Amino acid sequence: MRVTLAMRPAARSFIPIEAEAIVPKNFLSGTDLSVWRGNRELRLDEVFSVFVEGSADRPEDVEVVISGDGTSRLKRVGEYMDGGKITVLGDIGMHCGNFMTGGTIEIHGNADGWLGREMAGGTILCRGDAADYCASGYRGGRKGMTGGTVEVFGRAGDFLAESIAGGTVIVHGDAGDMAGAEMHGGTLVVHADCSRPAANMKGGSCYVYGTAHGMLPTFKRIGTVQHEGRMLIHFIGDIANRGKGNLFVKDYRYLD
Amino acid sequence: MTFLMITGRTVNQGVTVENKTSAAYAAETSTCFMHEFDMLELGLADNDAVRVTGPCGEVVMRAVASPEVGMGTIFVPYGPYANHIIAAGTHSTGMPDFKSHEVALEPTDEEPKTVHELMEDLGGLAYDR
Amino acid sequence: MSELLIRNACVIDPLRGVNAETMDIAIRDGRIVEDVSGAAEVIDVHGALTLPGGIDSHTHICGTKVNFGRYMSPEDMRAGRTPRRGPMHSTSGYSVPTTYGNSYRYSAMGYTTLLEGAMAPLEARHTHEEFTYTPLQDTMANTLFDGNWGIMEAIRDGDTKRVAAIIAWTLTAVKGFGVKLTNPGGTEAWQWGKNVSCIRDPVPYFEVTPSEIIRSVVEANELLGLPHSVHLHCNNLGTPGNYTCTLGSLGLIPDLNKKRQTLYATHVQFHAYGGSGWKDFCSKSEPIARFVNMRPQIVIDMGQVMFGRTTTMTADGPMEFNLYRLHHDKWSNHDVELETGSGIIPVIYRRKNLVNSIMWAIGLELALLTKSPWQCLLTTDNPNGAPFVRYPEIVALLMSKKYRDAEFATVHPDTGGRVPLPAIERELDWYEIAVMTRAGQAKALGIQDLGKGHLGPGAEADIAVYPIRVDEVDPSVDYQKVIEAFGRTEYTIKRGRVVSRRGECLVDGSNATFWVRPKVSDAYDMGKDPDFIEKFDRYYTVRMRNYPVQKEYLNRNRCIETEAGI
Amino acid sequence: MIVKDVVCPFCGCLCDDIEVEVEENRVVAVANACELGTKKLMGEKRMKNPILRDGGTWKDITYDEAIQYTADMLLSAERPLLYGWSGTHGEAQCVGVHMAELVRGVIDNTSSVCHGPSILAIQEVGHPGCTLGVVKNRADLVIYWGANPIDAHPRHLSRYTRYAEGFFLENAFRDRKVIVVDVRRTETANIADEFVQIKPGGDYAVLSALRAIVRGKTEMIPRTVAGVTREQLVRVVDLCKGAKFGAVYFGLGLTMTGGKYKNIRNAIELVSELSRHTKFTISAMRGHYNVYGSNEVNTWMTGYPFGIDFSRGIAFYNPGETTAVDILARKECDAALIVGSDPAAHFPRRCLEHLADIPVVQLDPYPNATTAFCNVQIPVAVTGIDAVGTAYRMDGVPIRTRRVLSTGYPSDEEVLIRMYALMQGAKA
Repeated sequence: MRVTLAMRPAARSFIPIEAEAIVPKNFLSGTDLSVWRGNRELRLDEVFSVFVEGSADRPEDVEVVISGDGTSRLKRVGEYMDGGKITVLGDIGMHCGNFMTGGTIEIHGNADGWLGREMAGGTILCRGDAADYCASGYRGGRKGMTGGTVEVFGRAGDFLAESIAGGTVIVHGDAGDMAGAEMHGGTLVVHADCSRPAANMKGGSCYVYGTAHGMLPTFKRIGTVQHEGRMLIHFIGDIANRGKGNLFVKDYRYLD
Repeated sequence: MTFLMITGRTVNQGVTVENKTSAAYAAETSTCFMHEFDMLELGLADNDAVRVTGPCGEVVMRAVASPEVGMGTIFVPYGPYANHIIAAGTHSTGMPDFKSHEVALEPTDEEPKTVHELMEDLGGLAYDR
Repeated sequence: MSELLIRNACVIDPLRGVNAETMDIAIRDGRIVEDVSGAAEVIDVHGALTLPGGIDSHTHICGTKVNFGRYMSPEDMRAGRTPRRGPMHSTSGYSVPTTYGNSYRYSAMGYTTLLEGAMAPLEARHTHEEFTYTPLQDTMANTLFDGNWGIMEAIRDGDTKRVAAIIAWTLTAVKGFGVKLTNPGGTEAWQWGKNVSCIRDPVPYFEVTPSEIIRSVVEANELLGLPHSVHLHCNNLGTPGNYTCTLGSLGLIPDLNKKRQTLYATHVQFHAYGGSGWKDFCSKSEPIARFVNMRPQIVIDMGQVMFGRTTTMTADGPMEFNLYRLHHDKWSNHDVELETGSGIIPVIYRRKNLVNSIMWAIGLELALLTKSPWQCLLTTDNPNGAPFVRYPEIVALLMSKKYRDAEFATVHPDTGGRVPLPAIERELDWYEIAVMTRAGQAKALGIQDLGKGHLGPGAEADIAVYPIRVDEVDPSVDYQKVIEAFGRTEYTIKRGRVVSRRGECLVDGSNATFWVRPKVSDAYDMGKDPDFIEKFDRYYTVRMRNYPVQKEYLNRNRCIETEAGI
Repeated sequence: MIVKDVVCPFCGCLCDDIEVEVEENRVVAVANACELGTKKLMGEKRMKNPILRDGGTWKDITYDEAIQYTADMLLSAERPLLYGWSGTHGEAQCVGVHMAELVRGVIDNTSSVCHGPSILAIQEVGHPGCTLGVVKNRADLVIYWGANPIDAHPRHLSRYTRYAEGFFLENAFRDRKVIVVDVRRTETANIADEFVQIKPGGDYAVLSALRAIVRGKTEMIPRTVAGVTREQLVRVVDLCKGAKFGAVYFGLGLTMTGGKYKNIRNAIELVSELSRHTKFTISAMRGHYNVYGSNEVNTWMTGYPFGIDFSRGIAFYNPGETTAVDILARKECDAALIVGSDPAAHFPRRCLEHLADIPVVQLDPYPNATTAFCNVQIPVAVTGIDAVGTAYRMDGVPIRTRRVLSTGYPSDEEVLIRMYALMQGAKA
């Protein structure tokens, strides 16, 4: 089954639309769903032109395609998604794929903050950039992402994979400040530069194939390792936090 | 020349903060405190006008030498002048970079605007000018 | 004039010795009366179990540390969120809900009176502000005196009357109800990062011992004729082998009051531990219960632990730091100048954890081994042992051996060798549960004469009607029905109004705050004592004139005046 | 007439020993207060009556009209923002929360641009703190980090630290050491026993290094960290470990710089680490006299200290998303009620551009920068001058302010209660 949601032009164009109902599973029982613009409840078809092709009886067989102007203000798309596929032909708003446990979300444009927050399984592919707190935890600092994969082909913002405890996050471009802060498990890979990686880490592995700017002084240099054809410098830390995580960087600079 | 702009509290800002339409408040919050060597370099004397250009635009302030400020840094009391050029991004924390903006400085003959003028530039309407 | 008649209520009213008698209850203008006119509104409850409104004699629901527990725990707030609905405001939180959350959930369980267990005098105004937003229960606050400089100096000088005078002035100033000692002396030592190990350890600088503080404050409490006894959180909470310290503390207490106990020892579960360390940690509920059984002057509450997550919060700052070093989660501490302190950490009690399993057993054992239900009241030290919404499960555990056995089968397998619980056959009955959840509390707090905790004529019409018939349900078998019934009343009636019906709160409510003003002679009025005033203004950071809580903070002001013997 | 023990409604010190002289219902002299408090207590130039923007001019309106305008504005909005709250009393803040809940709006207070990051840090690791009197009576070491009390909290030093007498200190001035950590050599740095000058943006690294040194890992620390020598870091740690009672006070130097709340988290974790060796506490230098009260009120009523979004009925909290600067900069609200603050003076310009586009009502005694963006401004009494109410000091101690003048102005609470009643009526 393929559900196409094409956004209609909206009058109050900047109020975000919370659309946690947009999860493949929900379309198994039709398209009579609600979304919210601010404090107003709207029918799905007030916001989108809805087209359904084919049918399905399990989420795995549902693909939701979102398109149109203004998709960047759609929040919470794919929240608690457990199977199927969501494709966004453009940008997506905050909290896409929160608490996701299965299935695939593919975003052709950029993703706003908190992409895949507290994700436990499944796959998110972001072809553009991801904003702050990609694959992070929630306020209060417990476990962030615990499983699944997030792959960002552009850049990522600050606090990437904050508090990550499991799963894999891969960013092909640069990442911002505090990538992998409070990390205690899982794997974070940044293909280009980032700043202050793995601050306060307890465990897990963080790879920076570019330069770690503002490298923290509390990581203990162990030596060098070969990793997928690259020579990386291996650190253990964060010593300030009694951490036993692994940080691998190609190059680093202290703020001395 | 580029500088790191830090904004913060001063006694004079606090003393005038409940009277924001006063000349004293405008004077205090349009002061760009800097190191005397930096001023020399830019050819600025105390109270000379200086154009400060930040990520979101430019504003004219008055330069004043201060022993508290290190070279390469300027300090501006909290207020509408600094905020005229500060970016609204918060790194998704709610808090803008009030203490870490790269700005460019150049001497100018223009006068600093009044608070009313700044507000009207952004679409406001002054009440008791 | 408003009148209400509750018909066919199956009443258990222990303070009047009523045990499951079917009767009508007449209410006029918020009080229970002999009869009402024919114009009265009538509610027929068809034989449902009807009890005086529940009273929690030790809970943490309002004030600085409770609110800090909320403040630091956005993750806790993600549970229990409800929107505004009718007269109900929105709520958030599980272990430290918002004030409305506390009030609505307690009300749904039939609770109408709550005692905040620990209020720092300097921050009392905060507690009273939150009381205002706890609309469906009457409230009162135990006031902390454990690290009070003036009191420790008076004790050092051997002047018990001055101790009483300081308590009298402070209670009056901060609109407090009872006297609380939390880890006496330990909270002052903690302001140097130290603690006292037990009751014989002198407090740094002040050179008085916890035992001197306890004895002297108990005497002062009785000198003032306060309705409640001293409310003690013993030293050494939570450490293996602490039961000897607890027995030592309880052993200090003479029998000084004919009407009620002389000491209320709170959350004794946390103080009934054997062993020399965590490895040989075990239950010592038996010696504690045996001791309590021989001492009518002592009342305890359970401090039951239930499995799951919660937030611990207490004035016992050093204990929370030790807990933090075990758990390595977040830790807050808040020392209060010249008075006391507090600490907060989140915890998760797990069935798979041997120590947690033993703790769970100890609370139940205390309730089952204490012969008189009037001497062991039902609490979790909310939210320390568990959030109060777990009370119905605790009631069921006490009423059903079968339920206990079923639960016991799921705890850490080594628990059996460390606790007496599996061998205890006792099952409490409805009457005993009524004692442990309202009548006993009213008596222990000394508020039965104010019309609390019973349903006799003149009593406040605080009533809980539970959707269960005691003649049809066997609690030892049908424990699930007990849990459901105690979890949600059919009617909760507060001061003669139905405030909650099947879990929905129907009115915005307005509570009353009970506080105590002991009348002392001029010679013992600390407000006129030059030495007291001088020290106050030198070492506090708030002016003495700005310290007292104004009457504006008391929603319905219920002042209890006592004739002090000083 | 002299009114004693007046509570100063300026900063988070909430000094309550002020003496105010009143003549003919005007404040003519103020004793004991700092310059900031004196100026506020003697404040002039109040707005006389509510005003309404009418195209390019202002016209006077009645309180009734202004209140009705506000109620209508909030009821018709899809995502109203109710912002400010730190410059008013707790009782008004409570009404504000009820209003936000009723209209399903977002309520945020000035801590989002002040110590909001500190709250985010506390939510991750907790907060070992104490009341100010504990520090005054005990602390033999005080550290000001990214804080400049001489300018921002002028009496903090004399009431609680450097110049305060202390019960357990024989000669407090001599026995108490003060360390100042800052990127600027401020006036406060000049009265310190030890000044640690950090390169801008280096606080986090320095805090991490100190934690490692406290744990005995000195050898792994580079020779300099953000401009601070290893020797000085070791000296600071020795001072900390050698203290009987250490107190850290931090300011916006940590909250407004890169990493934001992670800086404070690191500072708190340093204090937790030091607590294994000696007594240590840490506290934020809160700005507005009642910003902490606003956090307290929001917390007991909604569960969260600031940045609460009721759009969906239940409280949702996510600073960075539900905070005022973000909402305005992203144009995500369609009306604003401002109480007890002046966002136009303190927010980046982009936020102001949106304020210019939406209806705005402000409750404030004075014309201020935000006035220019208002559709309606309602002048109110000033808490602590002509209105009473509760305020929470920076350490959480609640104090009831006093009234020194009687004016005809309604308090914030009175105005808000009337708005709330109208809105309740409309919703019912």
